[in-house]
Amino acid sequence: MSDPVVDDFVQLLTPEGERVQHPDFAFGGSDEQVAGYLRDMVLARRFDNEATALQRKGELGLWPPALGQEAAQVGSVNATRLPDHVFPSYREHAVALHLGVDAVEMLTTFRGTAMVPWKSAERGLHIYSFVIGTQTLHAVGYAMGMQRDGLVGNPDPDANGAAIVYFGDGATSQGDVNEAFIFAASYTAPVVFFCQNNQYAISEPIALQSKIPLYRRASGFGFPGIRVDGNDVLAVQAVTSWALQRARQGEGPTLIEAYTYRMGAHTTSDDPTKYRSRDETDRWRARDPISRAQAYLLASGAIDQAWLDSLEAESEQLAVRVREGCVALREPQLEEFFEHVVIDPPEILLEQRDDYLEYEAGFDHPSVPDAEAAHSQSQAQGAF
Amino acid sequence: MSDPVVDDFVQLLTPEGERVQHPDFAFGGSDEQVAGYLRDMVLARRFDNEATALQRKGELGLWPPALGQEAAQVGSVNATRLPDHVFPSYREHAVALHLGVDAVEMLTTFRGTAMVPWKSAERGLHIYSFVIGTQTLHAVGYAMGMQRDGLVGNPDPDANGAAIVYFGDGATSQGDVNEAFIFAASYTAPVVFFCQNNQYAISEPIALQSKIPLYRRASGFGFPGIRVDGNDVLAVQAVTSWALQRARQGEGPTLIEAYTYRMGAHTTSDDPTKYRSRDETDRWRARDPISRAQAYLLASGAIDQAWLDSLEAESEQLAVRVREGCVALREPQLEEFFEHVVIDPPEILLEQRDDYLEYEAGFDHPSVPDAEAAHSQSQAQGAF
Amino acid sequence: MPTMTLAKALNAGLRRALEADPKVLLAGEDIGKLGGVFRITEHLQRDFGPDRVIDSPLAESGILGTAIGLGLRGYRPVVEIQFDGFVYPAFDQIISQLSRLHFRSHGALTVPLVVRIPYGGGIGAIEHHSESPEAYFAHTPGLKVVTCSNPLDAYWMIQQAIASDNPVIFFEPKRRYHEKGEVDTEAEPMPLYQSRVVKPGDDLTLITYGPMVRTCVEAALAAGDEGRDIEVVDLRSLAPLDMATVVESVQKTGRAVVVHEAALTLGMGAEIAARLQQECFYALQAPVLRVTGYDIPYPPSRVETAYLPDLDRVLDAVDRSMAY
Amino acid sequence: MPTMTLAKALNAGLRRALEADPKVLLAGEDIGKLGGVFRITEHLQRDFGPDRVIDSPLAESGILGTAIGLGLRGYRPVVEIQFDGFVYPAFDQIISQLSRLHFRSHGALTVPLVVRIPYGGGIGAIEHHSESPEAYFAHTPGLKVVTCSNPLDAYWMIQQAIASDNPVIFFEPKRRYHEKGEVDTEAEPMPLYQSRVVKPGDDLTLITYGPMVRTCVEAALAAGDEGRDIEVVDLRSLAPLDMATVVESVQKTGRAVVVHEAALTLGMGAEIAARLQQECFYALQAPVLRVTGYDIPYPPSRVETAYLPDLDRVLDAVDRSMAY
Ligand SMILES: Cc1ncc(C[n+]2csc(CCOP(=O)(O)OP(=O)(O)O)c2C)c(N)n1
Ligand SMILES: Cc1ncc(C[n+]2csc(CCOP(=O)(O)OP(=O)(O)O)c2C)c(N)n1
Ligand SMILES: [Mg+2]
Ligand SMILES: [Mg+2]
Repeated sequence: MSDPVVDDFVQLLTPEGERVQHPDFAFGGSDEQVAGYLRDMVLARRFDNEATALQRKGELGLWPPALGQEAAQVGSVNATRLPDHVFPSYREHAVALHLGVDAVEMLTTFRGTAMVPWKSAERGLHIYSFVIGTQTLHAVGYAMGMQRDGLVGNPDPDANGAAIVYFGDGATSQGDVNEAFIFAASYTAPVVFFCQNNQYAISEPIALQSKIPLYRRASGFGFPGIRVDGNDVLAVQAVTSWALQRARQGEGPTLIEAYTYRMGAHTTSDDPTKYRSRDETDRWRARDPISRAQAYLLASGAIDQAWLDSLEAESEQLAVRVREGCVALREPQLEEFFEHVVIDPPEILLEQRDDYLEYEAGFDHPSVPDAEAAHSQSQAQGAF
Repeated sequence: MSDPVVDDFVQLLTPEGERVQHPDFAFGGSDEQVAGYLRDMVLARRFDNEATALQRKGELGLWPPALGQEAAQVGSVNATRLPDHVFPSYREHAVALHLGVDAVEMLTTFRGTAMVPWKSAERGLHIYSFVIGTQTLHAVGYAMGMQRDGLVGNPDPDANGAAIVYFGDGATSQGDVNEAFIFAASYTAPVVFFCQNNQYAISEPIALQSKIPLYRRASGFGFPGIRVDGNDVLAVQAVTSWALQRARQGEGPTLIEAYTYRMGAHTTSDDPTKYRSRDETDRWRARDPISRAQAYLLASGAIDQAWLDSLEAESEQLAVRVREGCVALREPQLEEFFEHVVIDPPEILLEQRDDYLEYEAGFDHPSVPDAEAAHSQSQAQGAF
Repeated sequence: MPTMTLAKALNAGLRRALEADPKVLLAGEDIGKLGGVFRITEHLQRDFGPDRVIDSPLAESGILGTAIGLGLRGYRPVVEIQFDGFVYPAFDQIISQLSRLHFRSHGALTVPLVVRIPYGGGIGAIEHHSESPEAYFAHTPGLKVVTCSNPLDAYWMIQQAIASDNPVIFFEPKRRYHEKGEVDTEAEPMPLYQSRVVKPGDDLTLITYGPMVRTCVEAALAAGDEGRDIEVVDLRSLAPLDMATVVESVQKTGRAVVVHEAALTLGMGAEIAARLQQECFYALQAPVLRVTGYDIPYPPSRVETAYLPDLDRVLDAVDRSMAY
Repeated sequence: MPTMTLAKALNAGLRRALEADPKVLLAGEDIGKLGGVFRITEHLQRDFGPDRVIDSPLAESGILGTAIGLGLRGYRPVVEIQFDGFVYPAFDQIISQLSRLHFRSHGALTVPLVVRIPYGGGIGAIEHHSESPEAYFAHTPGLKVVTCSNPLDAYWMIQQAIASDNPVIFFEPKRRYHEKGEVDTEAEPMPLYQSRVVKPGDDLTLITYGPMVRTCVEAALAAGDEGRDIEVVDLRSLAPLDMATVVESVQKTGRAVVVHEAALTLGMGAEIAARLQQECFYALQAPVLRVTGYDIPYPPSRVETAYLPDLDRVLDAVDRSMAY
């Protein structure tokens, strides 16, 4: 990798799959654990590819692929455990899968059959956020709540917890993200800011948002920032573990910049050829997060071809389930969406629902998209 | 001064009035210029005291005193010249006076006879901003305009210009201010961020906003930050000149933290005894920005008692003019305020004005505040 | 029954809420040591500690966003926006997050958060300190918006808002902070989202809320001297609107005037007029009139008494309606 | 006369504005190299350079705030908000600064800035991408708010908005971006703040704007088949409202239905109904009805056709009004 700006990141596994030493960080887990990460990554990628394909077939309105960012997501989420709480952005499919969100349920938002229906509390996972950066403040507030609940700085480390929040390189320009840094620093909140620098915010290269490495932003707010090779699942796990540990012990926030690359389009409505070269994409393909973990595990003997074959079979099962599950997703009815606008729906809202139902009942046919709507939908759909 | 956090600031004139060397900065001006600064500071303080007194007498609704911050303001504004453009916050009375705003006109906003009526364009001065931090973005945008106008990086330094924007320590927590840093860095905009750290945002000490020195915020955004003794007019002038010069030459933004102290209340509705000690205030009184400049000039022989006497006479004249001018300020009529809502008032708005005029004409008496309104006004007035 | 100012009633209500539920937290600029610029939170940090009465960094979006996070963690945050004009930096967190996290999660998430906003003019303040932004919030699905007009309501409504699992925008009529009234701290309060007929009458209905309630009651009394029997409805809740109470009144009187400080266009009066002309089409003997702030930014304080609806302007509208 | 899509008409209008005045600048996320997510600014950076067609960091408040600064320096910035749902982070800069710098300075400062916002639903998008926030802006003194419904207006109105010295919020009906129409690029355009009767009729007035104009025209044509003569008014300007045109129509027809995608409560329909019931009190033979989005956040796309007003819902309201 000739990119000079990445010389200062933490790497524990080279693109070729060789483990290397770092003066400050080491991966403490076993090869078995690494095999678990590989499995997480492979399944996430397969899921992601299926979803992209489903969008192409018109079954989803939109899909934001996580392709290429699997190590950043899998490495970091594998450093969490309850009572940690995770605040994703909208591309953390590998994170959500790892935390037990059902793969088919994850599609509902993008198929347009639901908002974001996960029962997050059960899994320590907040719902996706689509307004860039907003969730960073939620994470800080949540962490302040954990402080008040006595989950920080206990002698028994297992009693401690922290929040971790995901966001992109582009998000770092939002006021909210910077305010999140301020509140976190001010209250020494137990939170880890996990920024996946995938080099682009839609078409905009990182240089437009920051001329210096992003991890250095933290120093101006008075807490540590660190850059990690985001395609190295071991390094990501090690660095995130360290940052979460600091947070749980009461040492406050950390900013992690996971240096990675969005190998796919921003979303399925995007055309990346307009703003980046094939050369660049090829260069990053050589740093694929999955192949290096696989190379390492094969070399170490922790896995073999049979293991990979069975993982492939598992992936295929997942893919089938996702394909079948997607088209079988229940079609919602508008009246359901009057329910959770407020906790105690007022008369005025119930009247609107009843008016709607009465009006609908006046038709013999069920409400279907009309031709005109379907038409514009296919042309303008879902840019994001 | 035993305060450990101020060891790293630029100082060229000690509280006792002795000039000291700094490895990177020197004041290049003459003693005559320093005498000019002293005059600016003395007049500004006198004006400020008069305004505070006028508020006490009920002639102003509110006044935010600049007491103690004269060196920060006078030193910095004296580093500007046209075509530089200045964006104040709401406490930069010394800046505004220096740039030619009429002292009596400055009171209109606080007497409630006008919004912010300065004809700023003539003097390179924007109007006051009361929503914290908003003006920092305006300054960056203005600076981007100067870039486009060819006012940056010309071989002839006199042809170059920059924007300078004032804000407080509390303001640094606002999203807008941090976004201003990002845009300025991204576009290498010719702008100087001049933060007067007067230790408080109303009752909140600086430690709540930042645990590390504020000037270091800039490093995280990729441009220089520097802390200067904000009560040392020479150091402020030197550091601001340097930062403006950088900006004009096309080297981009600088953050200056002028370390100072709000010797008065936040505003006339504030009661600082609730949140800070007399001790603290006394300690800062010993660092008064005016006495040290005066001590230096007297010692150097640049001024003498006669000079000071004549300045005192000039101050007294200003005070009289301000007192008399304030009460003589024209009372506005509501109908005037329908005029500049939009550039081309629509029928609908003119009708409202006419309705109002017709309604008013129905009374024989001129519209006067009624007893009830006057009552609540005196009780709740003008906290800010 | 104790007599207290509206400000003290809020303070007492907040205190009782803090006592009643350890999950209740307050946050905002200067609310701790200083007790807030209006002293609404006076002594609360002293008595409940800085972990429950939190001085926040100077950033409204941050205050709202972190309060949402605290709410997601099971707390019941009550945040103070220092002045009406400073709520806009927090607008995105309120509109795109607070108002719809419950909806977005299909009911799985609740954010029991109260946003306290001192609002309105009449106190001789400088710009941005006299705004009436309630319509922005009342237009937003998912938010409840309420406002008190007297110490009794202040005391109870703030506690009810805090007890509600729904986000509530709580507008406080700052020019009435120092007005006194009796506060029954024991009796059962009326429901939070219900309007109140504060003065009955048969000839015309004045519909108002917050700071203008007193103005309208005074206007109604003055009109009474001229033999006109005016009914005054204090809306109390702006979202949802308690239209049943309003419609019942207008069905009876046949005439309605809506009064508020906010600008005319798309102010609360627009919605009320729109609904009344529909629900009382045959009962209305005159158009619904609106007495409001003009469609200009809040002007300098020396002309605010001319800008704000007052007794005379309300009576003028009453005359116009009666003469229709 | 060229035929083009609404999207292309905007692109052509922007191009002509850039050509006509070197002070015109465009700024926004992804508007440069990519040409915007809807390609409205396609090729403009290529042809006018990155100093005039500026890719902005991902921060809406920053985009608005710096554009205000550029405006103060004499430029005429046109900023793009990528989607309706992302305008809220810029709300403070729009409400407390942009809308009132002219007022705050007693007319000394002008900010000739246009905020382009693709708005509305019907494109199968995920949340925050189908909002209709126009009422927030129309409620705000100092702002002009306009919206186009067809390629001809798109072409001219964007140029007129840019030429105006006043800040203008320019709403673009994103679901109509790909619909085609004739664009006379030479004829004198009609005034920017004037409404247009797009279909005359005597029995009832449909009042609408933006994406719903086509829906209402289709409804009017369908009603025509049943012998009803419906007039359709395209408001074009939401602030100021051209009430003269609307009132004239309703004086004639005696019946009015307002149609928009935005939520009912305090949507544009509220203000129009409030004014009509006042100005056409005796002419109205039925209450002004409103056909709008429901008072819920925009729902998932699979139910958006049920959520959005469509031809049938408009006809249903026409029936109800006629039967009143
Ligand atoms: C406030 C806001 N502005 C704009 C958008 C539109 N948008 C969606 S994703 C995106 C780019 C985000 O870039 P980054 O933060 O780097 O995350 P990535 O998509 O690369 O994961 C933009 C501009 C948005 N969702 N929210
Ligand atoms: C957005 C916003 N929030 C709150 C306020 C109320 N307020 C006025 S001044 C002030 C403190 C400002 O502190 P700082 O930035 O340090 O400036 P200083 O007053 O010390 O000069 C606050 C909170 C405001 N004007 N604007
Ligand atoms: Mg990115
Ligand atoms: Mg300060």
